[in-house]
Amino acid sequence: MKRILKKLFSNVSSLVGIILLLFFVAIAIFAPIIAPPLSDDPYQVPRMSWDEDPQPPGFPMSDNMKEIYQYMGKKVKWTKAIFGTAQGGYDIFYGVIWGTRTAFKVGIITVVAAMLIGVFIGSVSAYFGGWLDETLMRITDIFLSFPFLVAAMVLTTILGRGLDKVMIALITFGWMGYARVIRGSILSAKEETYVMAAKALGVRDGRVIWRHLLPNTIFPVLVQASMNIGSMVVTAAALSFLGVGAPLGYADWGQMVSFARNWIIGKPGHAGQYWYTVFYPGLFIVLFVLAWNLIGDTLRDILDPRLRGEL
Amino acid sequence: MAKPLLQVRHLVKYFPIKKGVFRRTVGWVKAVDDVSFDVYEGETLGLVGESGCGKTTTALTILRLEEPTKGQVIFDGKDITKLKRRDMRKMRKGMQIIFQDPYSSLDPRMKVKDIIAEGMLSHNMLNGHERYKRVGELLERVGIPPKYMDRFPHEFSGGQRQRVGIARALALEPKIIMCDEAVSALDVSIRSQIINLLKDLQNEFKLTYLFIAHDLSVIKYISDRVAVMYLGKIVEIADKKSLFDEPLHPYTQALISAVPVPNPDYKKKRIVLQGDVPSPADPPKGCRFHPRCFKAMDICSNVEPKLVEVKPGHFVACHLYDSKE
Amino acid sequence: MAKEKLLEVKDLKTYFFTEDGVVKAVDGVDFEVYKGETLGLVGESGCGKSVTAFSIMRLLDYPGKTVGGKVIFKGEDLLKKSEEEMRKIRGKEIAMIFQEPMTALNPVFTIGYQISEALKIHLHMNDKEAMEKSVELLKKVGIPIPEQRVHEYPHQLSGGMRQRAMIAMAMSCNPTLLIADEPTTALDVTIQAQILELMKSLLQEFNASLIMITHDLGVIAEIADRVAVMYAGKVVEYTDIRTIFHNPLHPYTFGLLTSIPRLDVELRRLNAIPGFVPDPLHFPKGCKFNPRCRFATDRCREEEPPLVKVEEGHLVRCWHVDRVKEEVKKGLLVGV
Amino acid sequence: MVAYIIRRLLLLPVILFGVTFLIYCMFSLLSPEERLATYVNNPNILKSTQASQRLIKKFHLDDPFPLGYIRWADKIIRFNLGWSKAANQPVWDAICQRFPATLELVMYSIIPVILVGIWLGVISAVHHNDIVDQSIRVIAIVGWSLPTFIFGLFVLFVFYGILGWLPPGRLSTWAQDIVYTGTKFHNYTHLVTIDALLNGNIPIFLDALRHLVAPIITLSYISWAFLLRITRSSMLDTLRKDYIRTARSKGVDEHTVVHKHAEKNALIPVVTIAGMMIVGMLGGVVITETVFTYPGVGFWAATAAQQLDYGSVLGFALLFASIMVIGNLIVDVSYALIDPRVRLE
Repeated sequence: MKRILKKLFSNVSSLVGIILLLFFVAIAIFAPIIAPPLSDDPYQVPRMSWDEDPQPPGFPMSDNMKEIYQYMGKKVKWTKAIFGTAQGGYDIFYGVIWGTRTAFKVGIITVVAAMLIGVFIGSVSAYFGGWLDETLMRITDIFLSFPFLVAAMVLTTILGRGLDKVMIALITFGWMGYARVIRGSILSAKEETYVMAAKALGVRDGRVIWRHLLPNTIFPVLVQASMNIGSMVVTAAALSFLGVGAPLGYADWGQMVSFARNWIIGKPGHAGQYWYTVFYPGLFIVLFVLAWNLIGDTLRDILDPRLRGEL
Repeated sequence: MAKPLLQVRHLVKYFPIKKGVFRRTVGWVKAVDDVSFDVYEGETLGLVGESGCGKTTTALTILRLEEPTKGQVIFDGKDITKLKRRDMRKMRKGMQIIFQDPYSSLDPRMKVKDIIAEGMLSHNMLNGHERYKRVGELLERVGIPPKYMDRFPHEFSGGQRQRVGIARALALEPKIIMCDEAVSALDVSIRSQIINLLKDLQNEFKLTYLFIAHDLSVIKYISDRVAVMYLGKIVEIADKKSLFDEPLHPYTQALISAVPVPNPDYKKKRIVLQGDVPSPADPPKGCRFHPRCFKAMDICSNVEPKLVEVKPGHFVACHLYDSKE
Repeated sequence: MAKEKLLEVKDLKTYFFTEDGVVKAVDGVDFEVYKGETLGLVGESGCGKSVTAFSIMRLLDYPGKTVGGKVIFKGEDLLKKSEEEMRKIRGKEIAMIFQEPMTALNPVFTIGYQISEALKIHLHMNDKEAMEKSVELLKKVGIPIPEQRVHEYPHQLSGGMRQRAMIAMAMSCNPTLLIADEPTTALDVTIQAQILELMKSLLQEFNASLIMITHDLGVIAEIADRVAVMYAGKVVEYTDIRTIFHNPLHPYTFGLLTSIPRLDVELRRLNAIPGFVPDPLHFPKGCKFNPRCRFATDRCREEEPPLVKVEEGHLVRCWHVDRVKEEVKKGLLVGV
Repeated sequence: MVAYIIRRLLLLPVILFGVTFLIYCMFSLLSPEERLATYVNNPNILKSTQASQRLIKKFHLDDPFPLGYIRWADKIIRFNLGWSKAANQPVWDAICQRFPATLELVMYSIIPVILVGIWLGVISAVHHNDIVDQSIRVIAIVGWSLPTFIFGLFVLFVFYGILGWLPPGRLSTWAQDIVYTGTKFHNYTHLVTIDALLNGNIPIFLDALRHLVAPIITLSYISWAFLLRITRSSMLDTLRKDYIRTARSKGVDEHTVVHKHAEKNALIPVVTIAGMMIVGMLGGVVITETVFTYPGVGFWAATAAQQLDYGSVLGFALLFASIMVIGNLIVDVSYALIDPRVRLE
């Protein structure tokens, strides 16, 4: 364990990943201070004006918007769109800050749930073997027959918009990788002599699983999970981008990007005038995913028994 | 002679070969095919043979780490092949095993003290504190400073790991220990340390060993009696002196003559066998050794020889000795 | 016997530059190989015997590097040759046989292809000639139905057959020097006997020299003319085969010989060498064997002994040769 | 090995049954009214409760689950996938019309995936740990962290917005006139680039190509970045094998060692992954086509999803799942064919 941490901190790329991740954690924690909410639901991105066109960074809140907030009894604590506004006057800065919380929520909940389901199915499959294994693995194959994004898109379309629906869809089609990994490693760990040695000592089956098999097989799963957080967040964002994810106006990076879709090319003669609409939310997504991938990639290098032989 | 502690009777272990569209069983790997022998209390029975002859499977089947296909294993007067799983678990206290590979046989994520204490824990021997005290004693006895008990296996050398494996087996105070190639993976200079240790422990704790190895020199050094296996069968079994001085089975003769002796002036006639060991999935008819045998007769390819006592205590399965019966 | 020196290794040093530090796998190795003779290189795992072989062939993997010494083959230093010149020597002048015939053969090429490869490179044969020659070689190493076997893949052959194919491959261009790295360790004893007999007869036929690397003193006794015993990256004793077995003068050789169980003599108790094989990252100071040596004195713990000539053709790296001689005379070494 | 292939073929119907079953499970999450919408081409009918109840009875949409599945599956087998609101035509017709465009996109995207992914992977492994390897690795991991929709928008922004080189869509207007309405152009395969060549119409070929480049870059880069990583580690693994040393000990030159002895072994597992990658690119099709308004099935499905056009979305899911199942089968079988250890079993 110590060795792993030491290596994580001594490797440049994973160090970059860790720093980035800490940066995002800080943003998520201090979101209410960095960007104080203007309405009761903090995840509702405030609008700076009723303009359909995006407005450049530094755009001030329009007067009638201020009046509306004041009328609603809210204190308007800030009046400038630091990163500009997206289509429909939504404040990009607020969206990306609170979107960080959404990203952590989506990433962690979906990965943990998918991992639990996958580990359960995979380990049951590997322990008991026989027809149960065969059945569970065929079911896994069936779920794997859908491209992940397509399956998630179909299920969210049917369940309806909303972040919870998105997460359900991601979990439903996101557990198979874990099941396969844990099944594979348990099957090979079962053949290790130390497992036979434990049986020869008369150790009970439950203890063999708990003390010998799981501690020796869980690491690849954890590595996979760390890399998976990024891709879950990307897929959730992609769903929002396609217009079937988070509800309109919800603080979500994917949605902020989707607002940019129609504006990215700019007006004739002013190519790239709306660059900020995609740049800021895009940057947040990329850095967030990169952070997890850098950490996961290094972890895999450290834990991969084939590469460990390099010492 | 002492009474038999372990009696193996017509032990058979076949592994199915599954093939084809529906993974039907199309044949059997006859890993152990009708093996019988006794191990007497306090002795070391050496079981020798080349890779794939079924010697390891024999040990695993005796311990029921592999379920026997047929046959009986009578340990301490009880037929353990008939025991339920739970009773078998208790029975394991009396019979332990030391494995070949000192690396894969210790759980890399457990401390050495927990590895050794695990068996005691499973059989409710001693309470927590005393258990670790006993671990310390055991480590001391096998030659590892007890202060190392909080270390993980990877912090030890191969020889030390094998000592840990021995301590783990000893912790249960077993009557018999199967040593499955227990010294084969070790360096030459370490091997003798472990062999000496095993001998000392045997004297001290009145242990019985079933010592499995492919190295005849080691077998000769450590065993009281020796059984030679070939393709799932015992072809010869005798006391050590008789077996090495007057081997009867042609296979035993060839095997002994093939061992390189560390003495450039030691001249002997070498019998070089032709061909390879056939697959246990498709053993030759008749005597399983006949395609490679330099004394093969017509009868050998048809009739399987029985293991018969040619001299007192010297059993051999070969048609050459049929008449002497 | 007028002996012609074929290979001379002088003060060879090969280090591995790892994250954890410099591993001095081979740290000053000297020996010679004469034409037509077999030199045994004996030692335990990690003593540097395989690395020595790879250094001679210049086949070291990253992060290994030969940092010093000379490898003089037929009067020329191999370490000074260009990679291109070296390639022309590998397989043609010096060939190698490896321990694991399963992993040493490429699983996706046929046996015939792998044998004919060297023939095509060094003897410039075309495909057909090379294939015919491969069949002939397989026949020579005792593989039945070679015409069929050339078209098979390594996994279709048994362990013994694979090692025979490996030998055929090594002998294909009539090399003058053969290096065999534990060629029989992975094999069963009856198959080992077959392979040893085969190697002996082939060496005679081709009049090739052999460096036999092994940890098995029995194999050495059987095949070698002279022996270099290695311990912790150095040669500790170097002499002819009879002297090493009957009159060893290094405590390690002596200890090793008395610690192995053997078929020819009845031993009451093995004379085990205490301690463990040292980790190449943390070699002890002074004589590398001192922590395990019962002759060790303060001098051994401080100062490393040189490899010195004790008698004609007998080199030993020890401060206490005289004391060891006494012990050997006392007849502790039985069965001679 | 024949047994293995037969076994895989026998499993095919089982998997396909599972796939349809799963889709029907999702379908049955909808209320009977919503399900009805997938069969009706006149939205006004749905406004009348009476009429819709009658139609629900008529179409047996309130059947219990197993019976409902059988009826639904029966329709599916006859290619009756319902009505696509988004395309205003039957789902099957909509698929048939749009699929060639998608096929064309995916087909061309395979080229960079295989070439760049494997080529860079091998280079990276040969230069293990030096600057070349490190930079390739960084490119791969950054590339791989870049979501398709962001990368796609970036490509669009640069190559169309700023440079004006690579326009979105499938063809320019003038080309569309010739291809879809003209009489001088024969649609043999419905793959525009190939048809253009068959017609000998180079301007249209170039126009189609110009529209394809940006989507191809977008669709393929994640796959090659990933494949590069797999190839690299497989190559590294292989280069450490004993038989590589054997080859060198025979005097084989370094080029042959790397590109023959090592590559042939290292690429066996890579082929499987590459196959799965290509099949897996189907997922990226939806995003890519949406970004570039490229008129394939993915763009249609995304539009349908926004309009809650369940029939189209489910039909699309069924199509992609079937392609994936068959694609995976081909990949597995070809793996068995290239590895002599498996082939000669």
